[in-house]
Amino acid sequence: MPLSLLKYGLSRDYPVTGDIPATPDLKRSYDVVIVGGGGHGLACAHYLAKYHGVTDVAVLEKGYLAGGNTARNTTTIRSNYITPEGIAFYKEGVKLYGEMSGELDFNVMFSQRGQLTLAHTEATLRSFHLRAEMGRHMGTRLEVVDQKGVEALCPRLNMDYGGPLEVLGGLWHADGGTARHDAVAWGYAREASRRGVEIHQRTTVEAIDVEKGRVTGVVTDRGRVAAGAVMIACGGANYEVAKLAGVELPIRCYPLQAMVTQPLKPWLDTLVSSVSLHTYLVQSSRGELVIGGGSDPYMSYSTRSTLEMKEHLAEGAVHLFPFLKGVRVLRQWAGTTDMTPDYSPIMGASPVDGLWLDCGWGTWGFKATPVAGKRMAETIAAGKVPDILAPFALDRFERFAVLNEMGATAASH
Amino acid sequence: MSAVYPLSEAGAAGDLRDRLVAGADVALADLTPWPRFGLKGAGAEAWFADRVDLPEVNRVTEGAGLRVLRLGTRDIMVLSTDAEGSPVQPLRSAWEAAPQSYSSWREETWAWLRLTGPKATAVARRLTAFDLRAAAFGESDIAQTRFAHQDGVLLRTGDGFDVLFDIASTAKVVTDIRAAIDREEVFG
Amino acid sequence: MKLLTCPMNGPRNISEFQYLGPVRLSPNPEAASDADWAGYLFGAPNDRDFQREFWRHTPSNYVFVAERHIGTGEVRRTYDPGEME
Amino acid sequence: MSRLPPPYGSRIDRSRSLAFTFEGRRFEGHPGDTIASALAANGQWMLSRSFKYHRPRGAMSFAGTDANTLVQVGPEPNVAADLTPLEDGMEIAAQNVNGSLARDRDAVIGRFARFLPVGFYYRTFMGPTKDAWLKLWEPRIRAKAGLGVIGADAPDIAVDKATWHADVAVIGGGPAGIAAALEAARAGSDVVLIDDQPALGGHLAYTPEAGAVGELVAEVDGAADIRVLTDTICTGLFEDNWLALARRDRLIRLRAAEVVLATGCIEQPAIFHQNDLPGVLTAGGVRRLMHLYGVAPGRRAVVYAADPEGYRVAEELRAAGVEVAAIVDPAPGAAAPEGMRVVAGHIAAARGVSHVTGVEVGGEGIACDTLVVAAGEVPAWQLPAQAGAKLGYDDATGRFVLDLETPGVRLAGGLAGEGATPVGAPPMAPHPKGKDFIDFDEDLQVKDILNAVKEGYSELELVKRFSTVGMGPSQGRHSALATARLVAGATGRSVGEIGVTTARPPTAPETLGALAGPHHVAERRTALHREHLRLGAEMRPVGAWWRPYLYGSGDRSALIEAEVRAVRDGVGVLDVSTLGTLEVRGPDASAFLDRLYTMAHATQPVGKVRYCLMLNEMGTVIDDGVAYRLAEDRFYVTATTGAVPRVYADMAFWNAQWRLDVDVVNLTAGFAGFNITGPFARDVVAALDGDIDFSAEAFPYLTGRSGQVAGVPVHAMRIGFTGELSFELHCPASRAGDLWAAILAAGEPVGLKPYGLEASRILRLEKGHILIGQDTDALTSPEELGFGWAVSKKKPFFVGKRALEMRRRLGSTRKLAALTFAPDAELPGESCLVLRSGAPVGHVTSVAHSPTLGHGIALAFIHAEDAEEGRRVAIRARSGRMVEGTVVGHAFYDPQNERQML
Repeated sequence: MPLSLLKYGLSRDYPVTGDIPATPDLKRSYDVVIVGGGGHGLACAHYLAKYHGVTDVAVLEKGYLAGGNTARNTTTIRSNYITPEGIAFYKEGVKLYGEMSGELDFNVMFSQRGQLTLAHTEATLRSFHLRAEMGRHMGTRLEVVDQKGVEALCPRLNMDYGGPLEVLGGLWHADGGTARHDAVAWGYAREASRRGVEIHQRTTVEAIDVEKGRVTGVVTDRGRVAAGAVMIACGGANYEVAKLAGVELPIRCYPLQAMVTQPLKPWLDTLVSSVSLHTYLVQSSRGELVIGGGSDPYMSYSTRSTLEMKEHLAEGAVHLFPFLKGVRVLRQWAGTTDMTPDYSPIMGASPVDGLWLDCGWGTWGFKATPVAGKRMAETIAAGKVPDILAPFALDRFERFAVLNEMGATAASH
Repeated sequence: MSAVYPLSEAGAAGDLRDRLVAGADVALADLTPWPRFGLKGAGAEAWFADRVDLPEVNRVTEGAGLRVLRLGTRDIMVLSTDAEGSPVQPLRSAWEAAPQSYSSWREETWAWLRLTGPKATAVARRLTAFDLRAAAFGESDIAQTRFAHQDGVLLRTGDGFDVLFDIASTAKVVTDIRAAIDREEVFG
Repeated sequence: MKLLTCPMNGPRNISEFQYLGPVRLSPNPEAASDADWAGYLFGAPNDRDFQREFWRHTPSNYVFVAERHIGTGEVRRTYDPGEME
Repeated sequence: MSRLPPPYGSRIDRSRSLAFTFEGRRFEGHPGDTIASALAANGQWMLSRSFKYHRPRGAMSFAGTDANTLVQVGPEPNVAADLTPLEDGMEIAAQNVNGSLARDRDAVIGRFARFLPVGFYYRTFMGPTKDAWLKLWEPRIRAKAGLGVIGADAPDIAVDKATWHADVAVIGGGPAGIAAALEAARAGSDVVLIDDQPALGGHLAYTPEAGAVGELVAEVDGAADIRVLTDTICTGLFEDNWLALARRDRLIRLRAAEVVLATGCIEQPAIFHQNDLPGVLTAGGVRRLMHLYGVAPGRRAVVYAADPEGYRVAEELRAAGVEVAAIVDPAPGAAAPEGMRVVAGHIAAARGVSHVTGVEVGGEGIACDTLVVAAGEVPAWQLPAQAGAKLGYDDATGRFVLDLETPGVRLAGGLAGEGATPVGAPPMAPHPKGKDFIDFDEDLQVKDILNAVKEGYSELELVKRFSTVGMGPSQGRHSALATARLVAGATGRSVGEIGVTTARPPTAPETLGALAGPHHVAERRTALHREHLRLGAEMRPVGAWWRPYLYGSGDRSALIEAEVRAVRDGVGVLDVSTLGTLEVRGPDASAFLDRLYTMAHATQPVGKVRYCLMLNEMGTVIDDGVAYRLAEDRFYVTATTGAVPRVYADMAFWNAQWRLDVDVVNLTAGFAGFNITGPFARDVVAALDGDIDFSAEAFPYLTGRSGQVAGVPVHAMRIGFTGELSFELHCPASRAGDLWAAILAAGEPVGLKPYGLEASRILRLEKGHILIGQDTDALTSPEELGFGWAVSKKKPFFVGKRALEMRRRLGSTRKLAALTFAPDAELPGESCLVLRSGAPVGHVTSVAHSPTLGHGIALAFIHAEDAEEGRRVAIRARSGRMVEGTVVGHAFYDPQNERQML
């Protein structure tokens, strides 16, 4: 037992740390208002306060802290993207995850046990090679493994030799992993609030005030606040919130579902995903198998689970690991993803001065939490977009400078 | 010179012929070689209207060795009610140059299986999510739906069903139906 | 499983259908500015409201229009594209 | 054995015995027993060790809703012992045990509980070194995680899945459910009645009034339109009344026009020190044990009667011969039943180490071996909540109340509030010694919930996430009410305001196997599948299709090279039946193709074959093929194998908007096709009987002819992928055997050789033909492919035209180029990067060693400025070494295209 726990056993009363401060009264004005108290918004607040000295910040959260996609995602962290722009960005994200527990003095349980993505077709294998080559060029740990390599990394996998879903090879991403999603948000919230950032739960933004092309404040259900800058980081609500400022984002919302099984003694070390089966599995530190896959097939804001997605995920899981047939599902859930046309986020400036966007995170936002927070903080503090974010600008669509990450998220978030 | 269909001896799924069933509770038969003929296009309705008793969309009319299927306003098809199909061939020969009517080619693109017997419905419930209760799916109804993982057409035939579906998937469909028959025996 | 009522085939599980996305009205390609055309290509109504959408019933290959509320899921009406105003 | 005599034990068949083992010890039970009831009958109450502190645990409710009843049965993990029927020969083991169940070495963890406060893992395990978590702590924590063990040797389980429909589905076979089912059946509805127990009756079945069950069941049996599903749990209620019914390894999906929920209530535990000890039972648990399984819970019981139900249970215990040492009633001044003692107050603690030995009430100790808890119930809110019910709280009854307004779903019985009685709310102050458990799955005590709130996790969802309350296998059934009360008290809000966390399916565990259903993977066969096998083909899956990869066995590269040479030097035949084929017909057919493809088809003469290039609206190339104009109003159009389902769907989609008079059929499965290619191709086709003139004059390149060949109706086209003289014959699939046999016979004199997919890929690459999807990606424009020639400049509209114009103005920095390599050079692999000044500018899309040319050839995206003949580009091979390719401005093989024009 680590010594750091001694204080709990030795003190008479539980020594309260006060991770999450109670929601204070709203002030009339802040330098920065962040709309959305999820991982991204809280991370941005932390970096603003700690590294840029910007502490007059309010994070406004409609529901409870980090209750949107931060709470619902399946926590994959990876950087095995295709474009140099994407890899550079997500690689920094993985690095920041490695440092996060120390940065926040809060154990986010970053578990870097690697990600193995399976190819059942030659086309998929070809795309893996492209990722591996790009990854190698950009300095990430990424390699294509053959059938023997797959067997070595995941000995209990059904290779389906000679069958229609034969595993032809895999993409081994040693940097891939998971982290405890809630802890990431709480750690950022705790650190940000210690430096003076105010976190307002149950505070809904109802309007965004824009005067002469510049944002001046937001109207909430608890009153109006003036703001020097406003950042939108609301996950599934990004489209609607941006529209309050007259900005129409090229975003469509789709539900994304996942499920967990009852706890089992650990047997699966890596995260395993299959592009063809649209299924991935990872075993959590509680022993539960977390199983996810593709988005629902039609646009919706509904977070009601469907039986058909659960059946589909079970089918994929049982194909990959036939001995799981008797394992029981414990819980399924859904979140709302904000998908962009090129499967890449929208970060940086909006047509409204002082209104910054951290949107379009679709199914891949969790892994970017620290890097998006850090770089958006840099953006807001300096009032301009750093180079690493430039490719993700909103205006890329009208410039036709879309990013070639289509398919990059297939079956693995 | 002869036509070869998947479940014929030399056909693509010929190795699975023993999975067809001729039991008392349930039978699965291959009718793919039975004659059938269909037309699509703006002229299809007019051409058939002169020759057969045309049903409404998604309904069947039956008589004189033919079943007439209306799969769409401009999509009409006739199925033989026996292996010889004598009334189908003359219809087909008569078609040739009718304006704006085009072969629907379903005798080539579709396989045709028949699942019958007292347990046919119990088996079919394992293969389709479509509501098979008599009140929802009557004698003369057509269901264009999914059956055994395939898009297809489902008809009522006596105490069972005819199903027409992608001919290239015959081997898989026969395997899946046979597995459902086996599961009916195990699980009831 | 949600039900969707095909105007030709009646109510069916929504998995029998292919979602073809919101009905988007193309501006005149010859007259539209690049920005307008990009807006047509990449933009989409995403409001929590009824939307007109194209759906295809795959077993019958029939495409139709549905008015579906993307917040509540309610389908108000389905009809043949020929009836679209 | 402590069995009670009949009529106790209505469910067991005493005439037969079943032998089984638990933890290696041999036991006997009866058919009708659950695993837990059989063990209890043998005095074995402890079933498991708890998740965190490894405390002894057993069944409390015998209702399948508990935590801590999960056991390992042979290879099957996490089996609910109090729900699963006992079977002969079962080998049962406890889970989460280090050592043995009785002497669990990890039980020592419980002593350190005070050092392990709620959420402790967020505050530690980060040192001493930088990667200590990953290297040191995580592996140790992982080793302690999980419950049951899953082995790869788990036997295959037969699973079943079906879909049912009904007018009315009634969930819950108790009195309320049976009444609802009978009423619906009388009104003429087709009813399915579902219950999770082996027999109908609900709570009636385990009361002294159980006799009434028989009459109810007889009435149900007599109703023609009621289908009864017992042993079946409704695990989810989804949109439009789509129900998941789990029946062991079966999943029944049921669509019902109307759903009646009558699943009753869930008993709640009371909160006191050591409230988790085996021997602590709920009132319902005791009743089930006695009435259903004929098991006496012990010899001497204390009954905690916060709910008046406790008094009735006390009477039942006495009637069964169990001494009732005391009734503990939180309400002061309650009248004692005759011959019983009532103690006013709350239970402070249970005594005992691995089983209850007594209780502490108001400073008094009362010895007992059974502690029965009647502490109130909550309606089973999970299914109603999934249906959209709102949850409130009634202070008088201490219950959650449900308000459901969703059309097509209604509540009956306990869910509708029937039978609720006032309950004395138990105290919620933490016991000084803790072990006053709120959540038995997660070993959470009162103080854990309160401390979570103190840390700022004051919203219920945050309490849940920080403490993990409700996240274990019992999913909050026993913890939700107590948690809500604690959080309400600590935050000054009402219990109703706090409520419960979102109820998510499944309401009870369902197996992955049943959800997945019988194994299915799509597979398609061409008409000649068995013929290829006969010819010795190695078949490989390509998408859903099985295709010949090569013919023969032995040295594979030699076989493939021989197939390539046969085409170049003689003649070969490839089965192209999987090629997408469509017939597009109607008065507007050519106008339709003009809108869909980039080239002009309105002006295409009948009998001509024209290349087709399809773009999406972004101007990206998504498919190609050819269109053969059969008649003014008929085209035979090909599409790539993988894309044809989408092309066919897109055609329907676009025409829903364009409203042209056109009809499309997808002939892919219905038409076979054979490409006869090589210098002697004409010798083969000319030798076939038929009415088509295959001479060079009568049948020029890029034309089509339809007629009879070998008695088979065919469309013949002079097109090819190999660069050689080629004829492609397409025929109805049912006649493919005849045509194929005729072709093989006609080709025999000139050595015709069937070839497979791999040779075909090399042949096409030698000719520089692209494969959409391999040599293109999600943004490839026709210009980048050098396909400007295939894009009409005259047409006012085609899909993607406007975007293409925009992209043209913006320019592109890459081009797909043909590259050659020195004969002995190392070849880059597919997807290797093309570097320019060290930066990636493109990648290799296709590469092969050309048997015909004797050197390596590739297609690659390179920088547009390098796309001139003779330029050299740098590529990093898989080995990491840099290799050089030389740009050629033409097809590698036969640059003048003379051979295909023969």
